[in-house]
Amino acid sequence: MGVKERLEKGLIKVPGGTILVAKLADLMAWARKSSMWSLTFGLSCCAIEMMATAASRYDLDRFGMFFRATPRQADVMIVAGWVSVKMAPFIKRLYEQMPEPKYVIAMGGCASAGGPYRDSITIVKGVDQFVPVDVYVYGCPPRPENLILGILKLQERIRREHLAEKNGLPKPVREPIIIPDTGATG
Amino acid sequence: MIEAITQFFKQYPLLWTFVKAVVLASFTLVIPLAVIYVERKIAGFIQSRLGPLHVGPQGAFQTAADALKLLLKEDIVPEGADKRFFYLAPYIAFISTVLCFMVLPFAPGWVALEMNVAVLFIIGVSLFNVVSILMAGWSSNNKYSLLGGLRAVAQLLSYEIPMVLSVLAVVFYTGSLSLTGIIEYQVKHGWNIWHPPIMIAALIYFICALAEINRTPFDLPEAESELVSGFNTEYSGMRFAFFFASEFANNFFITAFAAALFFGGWDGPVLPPIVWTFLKVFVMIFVFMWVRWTPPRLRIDQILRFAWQLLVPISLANLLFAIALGVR
Amino acid sequence: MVINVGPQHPSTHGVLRLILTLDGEQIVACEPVIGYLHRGLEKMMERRPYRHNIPFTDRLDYLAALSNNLGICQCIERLGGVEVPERAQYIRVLLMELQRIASHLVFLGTFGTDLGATTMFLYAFREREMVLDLLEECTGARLTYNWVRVGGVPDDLPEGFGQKVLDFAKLFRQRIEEYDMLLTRNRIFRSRTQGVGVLPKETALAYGCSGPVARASGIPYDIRKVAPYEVYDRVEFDVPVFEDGDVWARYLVRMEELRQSLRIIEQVLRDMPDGPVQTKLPKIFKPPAGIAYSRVESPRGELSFMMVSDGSPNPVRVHIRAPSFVNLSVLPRLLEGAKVADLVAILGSIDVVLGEIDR
Amino acid sequence: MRDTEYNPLVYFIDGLVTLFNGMVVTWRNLWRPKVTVRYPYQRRPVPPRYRGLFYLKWNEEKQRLNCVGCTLCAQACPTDVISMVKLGKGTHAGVSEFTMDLGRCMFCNLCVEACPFDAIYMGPNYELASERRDASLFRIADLAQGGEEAVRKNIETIERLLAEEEKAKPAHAVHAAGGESE
Repeated sequence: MGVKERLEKGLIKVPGGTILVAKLADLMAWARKSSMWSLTFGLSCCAIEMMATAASRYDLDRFGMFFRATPRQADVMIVAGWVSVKMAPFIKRLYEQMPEPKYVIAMGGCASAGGPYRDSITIVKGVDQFVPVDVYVYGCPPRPENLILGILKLQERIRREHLAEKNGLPKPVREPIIIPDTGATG
Repeated sequence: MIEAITQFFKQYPLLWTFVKAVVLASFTLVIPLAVIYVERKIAGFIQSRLGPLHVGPQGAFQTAADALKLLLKEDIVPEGADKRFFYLAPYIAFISTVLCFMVLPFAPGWVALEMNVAVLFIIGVSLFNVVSILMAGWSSNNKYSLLGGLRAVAQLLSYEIPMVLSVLAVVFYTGSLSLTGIIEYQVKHGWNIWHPPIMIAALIYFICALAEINRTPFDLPEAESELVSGFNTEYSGMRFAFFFASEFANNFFITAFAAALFFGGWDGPVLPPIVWTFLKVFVMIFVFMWVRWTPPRLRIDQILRFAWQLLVPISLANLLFAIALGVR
Repeated sequence: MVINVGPQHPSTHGVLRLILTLDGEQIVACEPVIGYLHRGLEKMMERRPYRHNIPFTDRLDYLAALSNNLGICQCIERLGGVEVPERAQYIRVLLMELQRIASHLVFLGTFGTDLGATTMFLYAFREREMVLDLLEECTGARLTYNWVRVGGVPDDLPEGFGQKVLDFAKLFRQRIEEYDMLLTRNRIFRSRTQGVGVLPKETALAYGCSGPVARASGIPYDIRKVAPYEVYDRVEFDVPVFEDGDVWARYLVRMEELRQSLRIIEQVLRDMPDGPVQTKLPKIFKPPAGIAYSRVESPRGELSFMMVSDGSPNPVRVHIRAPSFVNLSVLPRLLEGAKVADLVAILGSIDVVLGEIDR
Repeated sequence: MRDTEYNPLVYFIDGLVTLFNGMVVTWRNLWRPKVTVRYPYQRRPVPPRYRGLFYLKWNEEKQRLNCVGCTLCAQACPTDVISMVKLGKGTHAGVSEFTMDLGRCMFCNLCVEACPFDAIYMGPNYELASERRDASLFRIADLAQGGEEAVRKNIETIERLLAEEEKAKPAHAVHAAGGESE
């Protein structure tokens, strides 16, 4: 939905002109989703792609996302890379240091599900074993576009969460599995 | 119509003061939104990217969204923090900025409080900023915050001295401590910047201003790569927003102050005075940002050495020069 | 005062933890703690056939994945006595040097950010994207290429690749000038780096440093010259050596290597012969029993692989000599007496990659 | 360019000059065309060799997937990403189920190189983000070129061919089984 249509929905005709109304809750959800500051938290290879996403070519700042060094001022934690058993407590602590509402993106196969190191004893098989993950970005490492897609999915999720809250629904229903375009051109 | 409203309020002095205070405080809250947006856009363009783009037209509502989100965030007070100071610090920073704006003339008659020692008042009040940073750094119970706070205090105090000396050069030259007086002098005699001693004073002022608002190459107090986030490491949500807002409002103020001291304030042809003020301020803010995104940062000892070994002697000599030339 | 830098800290380049003892802003002692990325890679490699291990090396030093690929492939080739066609060797050298440029650009960018020049980071990454585009066109991946195989490279260069590389080289020469103007000549940058973190020649030798760290300390040691592999003995290039051993020298070595890499690329593209790019090998590759050792000059230094074979499809033992690990071990020596602000400059100038250190 | 000894004034002037030089560079870049790709609205084409999510090739001529279920790719995979269920046997073998786990995949291309039947390829699809953890699992219908329809046709074709073969020479069918899968 474009900005214009959204605006038209909120416009109310009154004698002598039109006024724009918007619900405070909508505004809150909008603010949350359009200003997601993320924690500079690179672990391994995916961190380089995360940096590339923030760099000129892909420019995360377009979405109002920039990196804060301290968890206190971050909204999103992008766990980029494999997580060892030694590292896991620190991630947990950083997650706890972030103020609510907070979100986690697991970037790369390793953070999502253990990745190629699934049979290594020192690697945690996915960060969702100790922090709740909102979006999984698969790939090894995912392309920057893929990460941006994950961020857009997270924005969508924030919006849906808010809608569910507003209508008194339980947690949002998860979307069905995406059937990918398997590349007829390749 | 504005005349009528002001006439109405002026019948009730207390109410008039209140209105002015509210307007100033909201101005101080709103101006950072504009400054931050401009900053991010310019930073983007300098760095071959586009900056905020998708939130509102050309990302114009980006900073509004940021501010709103920060207000909605959880407010964390770390365990072991000195609660009174921790709570108070952001507000002190903010209030010191509001107080500075109080005596700043935007156009003839557009000043909240006409004060004949405005320059002195500004110098005094802006030091509160240092206090708030020290409070924030000390009370956070975090070593990075403490280091950031200590660095900030050392740096800000060192640069306060040459800055005050260069401002004093203007004061002696124009023979007025009132900002309105200084601007009116310039309207009559041409901008101060064209006079040699003031030129040097302006250069020193700009260097010190960079240090005062923590910009590269002097952005040590919040040097991200060293001290995580400096004195505001432990601040989240609204309190951080106040620090952020006061920093950028300070940025606006320091350029507005420079405009009044060196560039004739509202003085300019054709356009109305208020437009000239804002034009000058935004051009200067652009230069500040341009400088900010160019060099690396200095080390703390280099910064202090630079201030004490070079800026202080030069500004002292320059002050004498200005006094000699300015005596009438 | 004891402060903990890391594992999450913006300037640790990964998950390195440094326990610093401070006296004011002065560092008294430093204790690096590693192992946050440990995944038992050497053991994992022993459980897999030789060819399967190549993609894992991508994730060792993820900034220079191709150098790692080359390292392990050379080791396996030596183990099995496999000949590499000439054209494949040229392609390898070409890709290695592109990779070196990409890796040094990451160094340049992160080093700039560490010192506060954020714009440098974005410029460096902008140019790195160009290199990545080239590498992606050739190999099909952006970061973890896996484009060296035992006995050659999997495929020839794509159509028109050479011209694109030459265009890039031309543009990149101008961009290096720009970096010099923006950062190298900057007075602040010079004051931040000169005379900081001096690594004496003897210490560098004693610790076994290699790569730019060693060359900045006056040790003219470059595997490409000392023990030339592939076709490095047929191309002309200089090895930059500086005597001072400080952060500034390490930075200059890398800047000079960018130029030398461009030189190598141009020569390689000029001399590249036609021919096959891969030697045919049996499906299940079983090298004879023995030990092989290979050395490669990765952007970080001397990268070596050692493999022991007993004639079975899997190696019996794999060891990786990671240059970052050796270079990192001098860090406590460099940091003694330095300032906290110098920590990031020194750590950044060593240019460690934690994936390689922890293995 | 190494410096001489410290002289505050020289340093100061040098600092101003070099800062100005740097500002010239940033000023030039301010006016250069921006390199940003506005991703969701604007995409860069990936090069033909790009290794994204892989897919099973559909053979229009034979009306079946090229895959014969020989498990060579699964053996070539360093991380055991691929698993499959073989359908049929002999010359008309195929797959009825082919699963890949993206969570482990390194996109290393070794499976493609191992395949002698030109059946498996890595395509240009890189958009793999999802809110579901199990989105990493791709069944045959997600992987096959042509989707569900292709899988159905594939099974139909192979079963038909097998039945024909069965009819034609029932005596030799036993010997032909399992020839290629080793």
